Amino acid sequence: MEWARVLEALLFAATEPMEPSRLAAILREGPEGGQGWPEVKEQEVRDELAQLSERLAPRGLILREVAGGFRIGTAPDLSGWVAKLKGVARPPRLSPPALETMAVIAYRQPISRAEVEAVRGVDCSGTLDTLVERGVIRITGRSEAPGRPILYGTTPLFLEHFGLKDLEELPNSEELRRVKLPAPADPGGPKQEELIHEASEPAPQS
Amino acid sequence: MEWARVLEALLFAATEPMEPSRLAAILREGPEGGQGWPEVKEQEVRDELAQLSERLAPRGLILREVAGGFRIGTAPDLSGWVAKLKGVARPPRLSPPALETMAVIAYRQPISRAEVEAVRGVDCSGTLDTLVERGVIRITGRSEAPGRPILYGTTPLFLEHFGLKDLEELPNSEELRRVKLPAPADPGGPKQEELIHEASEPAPQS
Amino acid sequence: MIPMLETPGSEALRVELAAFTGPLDLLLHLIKEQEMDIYDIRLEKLTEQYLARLDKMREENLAIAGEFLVMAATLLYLKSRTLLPVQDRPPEEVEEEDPKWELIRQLIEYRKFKEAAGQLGEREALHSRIFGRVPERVTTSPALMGPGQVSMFDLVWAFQKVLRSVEERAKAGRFSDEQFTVGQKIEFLLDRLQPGEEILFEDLFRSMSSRGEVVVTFLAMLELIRLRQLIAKQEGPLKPILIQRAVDPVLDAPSALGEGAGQASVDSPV
Repeated sequence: MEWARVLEALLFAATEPMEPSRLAAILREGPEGGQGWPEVKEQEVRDELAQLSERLAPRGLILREVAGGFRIGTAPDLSGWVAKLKGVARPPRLSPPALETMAVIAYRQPISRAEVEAVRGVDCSGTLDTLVERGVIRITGRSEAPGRPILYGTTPLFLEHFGLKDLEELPNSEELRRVKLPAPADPGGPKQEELIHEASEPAPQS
Repeated sequence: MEWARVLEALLFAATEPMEPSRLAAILREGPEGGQGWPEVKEQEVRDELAQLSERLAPRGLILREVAGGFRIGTAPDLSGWVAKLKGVARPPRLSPPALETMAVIAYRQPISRAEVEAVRGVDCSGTLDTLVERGVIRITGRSEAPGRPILYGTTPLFLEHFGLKDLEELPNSEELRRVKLPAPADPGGPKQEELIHEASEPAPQS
Repeated sequence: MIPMLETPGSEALRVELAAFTGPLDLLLHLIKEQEMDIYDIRLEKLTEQYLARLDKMREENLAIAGEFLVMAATLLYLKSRTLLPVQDRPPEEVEEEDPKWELIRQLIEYRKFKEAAGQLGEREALHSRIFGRVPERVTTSPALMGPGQVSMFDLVWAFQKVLRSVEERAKAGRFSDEQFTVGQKIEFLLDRLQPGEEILFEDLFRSMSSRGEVVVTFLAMLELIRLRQLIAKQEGPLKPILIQRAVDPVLDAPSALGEGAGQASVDSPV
């Protein structure tokens, strides 16, 4: 493809994952003040990306499909080398409690704090704050439930951080999305009542 | 070279131009918690970089030698494409006064504010602040002149932005460095002679 | 990340307690440790083990999260209930299913998400080893933006403009006029302006007859500015420039130049 080198330059310079449809659109439109290839199709871009992926492999680079787009990165086996570069830092990993909260939100979004707490059995305000701060979850709205609690969902950065193409790629997603969750509003045991009380107050926004 | 893919990954992820000597040092040291190639020599790295440069050419990428190091970038003829990407917006241009001040500093560094002002005939404190903030000039020391004024010089970012290997690569540098400029305090003092002396090497014209 | 505990020695216990993400996590661990079937938990044994762990926590002076105590209460309630003969149970509960099923359901659901969290953690571990290219904009501090879209042509042009204006000024009048010296004009300026006083830049030159005198006076002014005796001020672009005599002139005033001044003279220009 005569536009293959444009494709690689675009992927190299992009600061976020690039969707094939957007890459095709840019190739069709052409550069600033120049001519493009008006006939480029998304499927051709996908084919070229597959070839690029193979060409990158022996070169210490990989093409990842994350968060709905494609992004060039360094090969995982070279991480020990790359980490030695100045100014290159691995994003810190999430703690086990934060990962649990993350998992509940990822599978059950949009979800309120009280609902997450009903699953985990512990106060989650701290881990929710951490996750919002890290940019992997965000407030997506308010529930219609009493007290109109704030609802959380995942962000595109969540997909990128965990190397996921989309939410469908979450392991066992079908099953975990179906599981009946302990409802925080169900007046069952003593613990549940505590949560109801909490959930009836407007949730603090971090 | 078995370490060629490490080299490309390092150049890809680096946040600044990489000197061949540093690349060789990293290759010898090895990755975090791993083994390197203790016998790698700087010249071998340079040879490999030359080969990498050739391999990159048909791919829309180039290996640039800037600010004393090497850096992968997109090919100049593709800048119109890259400019269409979100997030690669350039900072606003420098104002003409700031540009003048930068030019004087580039050719006549190290230079004090009073000396720049004597040349430009206007107060330069504002433009100097702007340039320091933009990271293209920095304080490099103090003059021995009365009052020990602070001296300014260009930064590696200056070289990088203009794609210069070093200051010798500035156009007409020999001629422009030799031109006699008005000195602020003592016209015809030792400063002029120093400047002429500095420009003793021929400079390539771009 | 969750250590599997073989012997509940105090050292190991300390590690373990920090590692449990909540009471459900601790319960799952105990069920596994006691090799119980989650669908057939022995409440008496489980409660005993659970309370023993809490006691250990207290001995170790570890802060016990409230949720652990709430769970202890729940377990005690469920255990006490199993000890009651069916006819002694509150009538509304006789018809209902055993409330321990609620706990079991919660444990089973929690376990699913805990496993999912583990898988996410593995993905995270893998993908944290892949580095993207860090955009230059982010790596240099936000203030360090470079000169913007300025070309080498702009730079050379700017310098030539400076040289032209120098030539013009040189043509208009000689740079050093025999009649005036910079030293004389320094005295003139210090005489003209008292500490704290200010004057319009143009007004300083109003009385001067020759271009040479203007240039020498200007150089004197620059020298005094350099020595921090005078301050040039401008409120904005195109606003008039004011020259002010410093109130308390400090001859060597690095602090006025900001924090960068302190580390000067180490780096030589490239």
